[in-house]
Amino acid sequence: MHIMEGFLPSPWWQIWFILSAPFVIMGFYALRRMVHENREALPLLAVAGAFVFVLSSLKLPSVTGSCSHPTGTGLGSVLFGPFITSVLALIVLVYQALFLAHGGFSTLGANLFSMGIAGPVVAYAIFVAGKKAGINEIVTIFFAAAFANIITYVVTSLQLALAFPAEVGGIMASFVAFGAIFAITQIPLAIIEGLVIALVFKYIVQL
Amino acid sequence: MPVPAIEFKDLNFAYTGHPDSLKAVSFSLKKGSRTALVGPNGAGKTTLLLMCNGTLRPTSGEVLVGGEPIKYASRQLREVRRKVGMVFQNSDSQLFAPTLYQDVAFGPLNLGWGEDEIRQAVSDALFAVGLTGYERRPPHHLSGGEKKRAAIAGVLAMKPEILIFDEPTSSLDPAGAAEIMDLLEEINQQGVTILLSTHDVELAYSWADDVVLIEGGEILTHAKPCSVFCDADLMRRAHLTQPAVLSLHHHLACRGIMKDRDPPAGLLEMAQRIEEMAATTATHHPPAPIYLIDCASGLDGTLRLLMETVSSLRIGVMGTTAKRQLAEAGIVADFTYGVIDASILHALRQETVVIVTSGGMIDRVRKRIAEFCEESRIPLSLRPVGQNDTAEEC
Amino acid sequence: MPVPAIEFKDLNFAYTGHPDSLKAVSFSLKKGSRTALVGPNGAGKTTLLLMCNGTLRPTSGEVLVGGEPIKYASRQLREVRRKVGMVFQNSDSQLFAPTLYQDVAFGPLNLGWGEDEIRQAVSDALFAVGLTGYERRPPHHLSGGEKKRAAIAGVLAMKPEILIFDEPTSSLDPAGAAEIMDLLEEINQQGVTILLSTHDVELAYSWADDVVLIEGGEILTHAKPCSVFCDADLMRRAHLTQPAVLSLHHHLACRGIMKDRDPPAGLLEMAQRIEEMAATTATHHPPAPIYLIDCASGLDGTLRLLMETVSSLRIGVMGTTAKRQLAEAGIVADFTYGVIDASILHALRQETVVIVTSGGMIDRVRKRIAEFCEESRIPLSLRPVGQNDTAEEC
Amino acid sequence: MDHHFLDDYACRNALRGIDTRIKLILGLGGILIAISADTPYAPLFIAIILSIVTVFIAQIPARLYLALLFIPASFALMSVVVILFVTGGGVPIVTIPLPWLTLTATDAAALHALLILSRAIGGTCGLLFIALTTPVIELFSILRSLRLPDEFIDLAMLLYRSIFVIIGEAVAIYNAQVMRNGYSSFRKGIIAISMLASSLFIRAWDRGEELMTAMDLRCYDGKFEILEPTTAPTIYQFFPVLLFLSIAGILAFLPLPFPPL
Repeated sequence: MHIMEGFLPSPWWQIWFILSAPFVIMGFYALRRMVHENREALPLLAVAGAFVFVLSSLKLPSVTGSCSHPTGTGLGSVLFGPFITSVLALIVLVYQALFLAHGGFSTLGANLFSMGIAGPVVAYAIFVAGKKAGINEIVTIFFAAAFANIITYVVTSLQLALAFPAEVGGIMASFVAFGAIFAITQIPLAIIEGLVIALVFKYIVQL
Repeated sequence: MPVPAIEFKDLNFAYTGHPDSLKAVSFSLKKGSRTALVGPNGAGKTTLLLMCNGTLRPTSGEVLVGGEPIKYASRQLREVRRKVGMVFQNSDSQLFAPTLYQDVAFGPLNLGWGEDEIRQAVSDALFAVGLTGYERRPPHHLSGGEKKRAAIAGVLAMKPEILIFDEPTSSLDPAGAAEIMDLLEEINQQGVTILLSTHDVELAYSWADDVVLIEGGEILTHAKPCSVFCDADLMRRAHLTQPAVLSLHHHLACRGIMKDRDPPAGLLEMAQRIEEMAATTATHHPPAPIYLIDCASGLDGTLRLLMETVSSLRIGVMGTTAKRQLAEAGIVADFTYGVIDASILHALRQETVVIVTSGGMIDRVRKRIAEFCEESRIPLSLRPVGQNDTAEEC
Repeated sequence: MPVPAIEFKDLNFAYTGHPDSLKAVSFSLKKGSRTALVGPNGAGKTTLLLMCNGTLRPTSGEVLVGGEPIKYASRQLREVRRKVGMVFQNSDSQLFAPTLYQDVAFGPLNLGWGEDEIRQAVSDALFAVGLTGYERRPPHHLSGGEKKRAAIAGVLAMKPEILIFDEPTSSLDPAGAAEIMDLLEEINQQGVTILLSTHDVELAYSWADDVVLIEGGEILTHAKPCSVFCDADLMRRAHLTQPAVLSLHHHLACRGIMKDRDPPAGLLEMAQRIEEMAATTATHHPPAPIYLIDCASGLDGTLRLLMETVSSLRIGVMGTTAKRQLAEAGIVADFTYGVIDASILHALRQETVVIVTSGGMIDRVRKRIAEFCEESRIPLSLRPVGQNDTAEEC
Repeated sequence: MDHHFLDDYACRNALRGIDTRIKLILGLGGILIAISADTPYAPLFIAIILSIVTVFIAQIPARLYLALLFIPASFALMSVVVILFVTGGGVPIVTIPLPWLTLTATDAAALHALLILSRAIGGTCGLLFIALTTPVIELFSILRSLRLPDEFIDLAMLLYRSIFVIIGEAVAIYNAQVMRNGYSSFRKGIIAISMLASSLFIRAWDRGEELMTAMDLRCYDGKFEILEPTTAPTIYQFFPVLLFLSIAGILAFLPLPFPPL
């Protein structure tokens, strides 16, 4: 779920840029190290990023206007770690804005934080935890994908709530309101995405 | 007049924001025919093919499948897509399931068939393309030719009435291409109408009943292959080259050496014409016999026997069943495509040939050879082996 | 003996966990030669090509480039890769930069050339493939033929001495393929050794100096195209089909109609042989003249003038420079490949032809036509237009 | 599935020849002013002017442009509804009693929602202006002049090209699936899209290896060429942009009465 261009007022759009910046800067360093150690990393990263982009521009069946699949970046964080993934997500989000008019420039920081940082980190954590606990891999992946999606939606709702607190009840009430209204689309979407990614994993293992 | 399999009525099409890619296209395909859509890259071949099953919707005009105009509501499209199967140029994009079985079952499953019906359809389709036993393989581990056949199986499983092929032989080597063309011939023999696009004129010339020439989104002509390809100006307009045999005929006719009658239908006919006009007459040994083995009920040693008795026997094989049996017996055929004409050419050179085939193709062999004997007045001897050992002299 | 451009010495190779894909491969390419590596899919063509610049390392044996064995340390490999350029079958996988300029400049930049040198190399390479003015285009906005030429430019910019092409014409239509082959001829004229892989025998037959036949990882033969392709048994072993002209010649020779001497080198020679043996002699009108325009210093109206004075003039064009000039003048050529032979064929049929070309190709036209006159004893008249209007009768 | 990206239009738009920096200043400046404005006048002014420039001067098809404006519509609608009902102040104008609570929208909340909506529309027009008039290929030299790390820019460039190769394959697979009646129900759609994604993953992996070989064969040594801009901004191009931004800025920061009555 992208926050549209122009929707976040000052100072919130700047704050999310600042909060995302450390991850991206760490990502730049990680990227430089990786490329200098192994030049072949660059083409692989590029293709992984392109795959994430294409995956995220696929429309899931029966859900119109759906085009955010943070698990694509979740996959990235399993493969390359969360910092480099934030760099990939940054590029992907800019291309989504320029190619598809999804998201925007002023909301880039906020969208990056929810989709390129929070989502992947949660997916990664669940994946690692599931593996340690010895839970069935397909089940783990279902939860990793579904929760990455849910956390993205929760963070987005929070971002909106912080920017637009309620008259009565403040940020908390506003958060509940945003959360409730986006739940209509985002909860089914999270379940579908969990199913799809789990199936994808099952098929890839078969190949 | 019988209802055509597909009919295009004054079709126009443009991709959004681009100039027209199809302009006033009108033609129709007879049921059971095999037609080649020939034109250079960018002529609109693929666009036109994508109209046949409603993947693209014309800007104006209509497409009729079996006499019914395509309706672009999803329920009706589903039926059209079952009737009209399409095989892409790049088989990779058509094979997306983790195993061959799942891939071929994809269509029938989406049509909501029963489990047994699906299993039967998949096994029939894999048998038809000669991939029985490959069910559990992941498609991306197949060779180029096998991938193409797997893609065809995926479409065949839906029991289509019309099959559309986009450049079926591109990126296949001659042997692989010949196998695919032979397979298409077999499918066509079973009553399926076939439309294929190609820029390979030699292929279209030797395979098609009819040729539709397209260039710049317009249909230039719809006629018999030899009349299309011998028109040098038309070919130039379509940025294509003439088949070598026709080019040679054209030159000799212009030079006044060869009588300028109908262009030859193939290499065999060209060779006969050159013989006719040659100063030195051919050595008049009688042609060697052509043996014919019907392998419907297995090979049961007849072929081995023949191979032992006849020295330097040439083996031609037609059809998937025959090919599989030969492969199982560990026998390598000499020709697998254009078998009948090749056999006649060999017989004329006193090289004994055996054709192994089955079913309806037996009759085709008989007919074609009788036809040649009549036209050329050269007596060929066709000898069925096995059941009844009476030779047919013509 | 001069040092060969590339030499393979008892090369063996196996992908890990697979059976050998190359077995005891030994052959060498002369400097400046053009060789076709012909074989079916899966014969090991691509594997062998990937040995030429050290992408794959042989399990045993060695590869010598310009007499030096390839060393597989990264510094030496860079030098080998500059010398030996490789163009893939799929151009999409070779174009990776966002724009054509960046893509072509990639090689020179990584070789550490100076800025001006890079700019010059890019503009020369784009000029050579006829893509000047396309610098700022993204590759996905190019057509199939343009992508192929862009991929070639990317390699040409590194000024290679040897060029390796994997299936250069696959998935191109006849006109696009002809343009690429013409381009390869031009590059070869400039002294670059060319090795290409193909399963298109017609192409190899008409283009190559030498043919290397490969099947099952083994080299079956390395000889002149016509001797390779007229060996029907060899062709069968390699799962390939004979070119139509050779097939016809083979048949007629077996029938005793055509004397069984060397197989014809092409359609023109075949036509001449048929004339020789024909009962009806050709109509003895003298052949039409062949005009020759050197367009090195521009077309300056000579062609227009000729087109106005000679009715139904056929135009043949050779080389990128000539093609570009014709395109700029809005003139459509009748033939763009196999131009000299096609021109002679037309002249023999009393159709006047003009060949537009420049540079070293002028001489090739002269030589080939003189050769034909001598062999056939038919006097052709080659008339250079423009600078000096003296006809050369032979 | 449509894979005609806005970048394709950007490569052919009538403002292609104008210096990229000028277009970025215009688009990004518009966005910044729109989101900083305290009244809807400046955002709406920006939306109108940039729409006119995009459709009439850059000659982007009007139907496409309108369709693009509606892409974020569902997001805008839902969020604005929330803002309408949670922020308050002033006189209640709409009251919707629900079983468990009563939703109230006040006039001040309505004005606030209107302001947010207008900012988003203004911002979106700025985004669309950049997306439709500035080809991505022209942006890389700007990234370099901003001193972003080389590896990052190289990655962005390789990623750009790879997207088109991979999306081409995705579209082909999708078409093949539709032709065999994939996506004909929800359940079948889930299976079909999973098959698409998994085989695309394998394809992407192969593509990565091809890419590695292709770069190696051209002696890759960690360097990537940047396409230098051909044009330089001229005063004649700069002046109208400055004028536009000034007017928008004045509209944004002048204490104009809102609502106007």
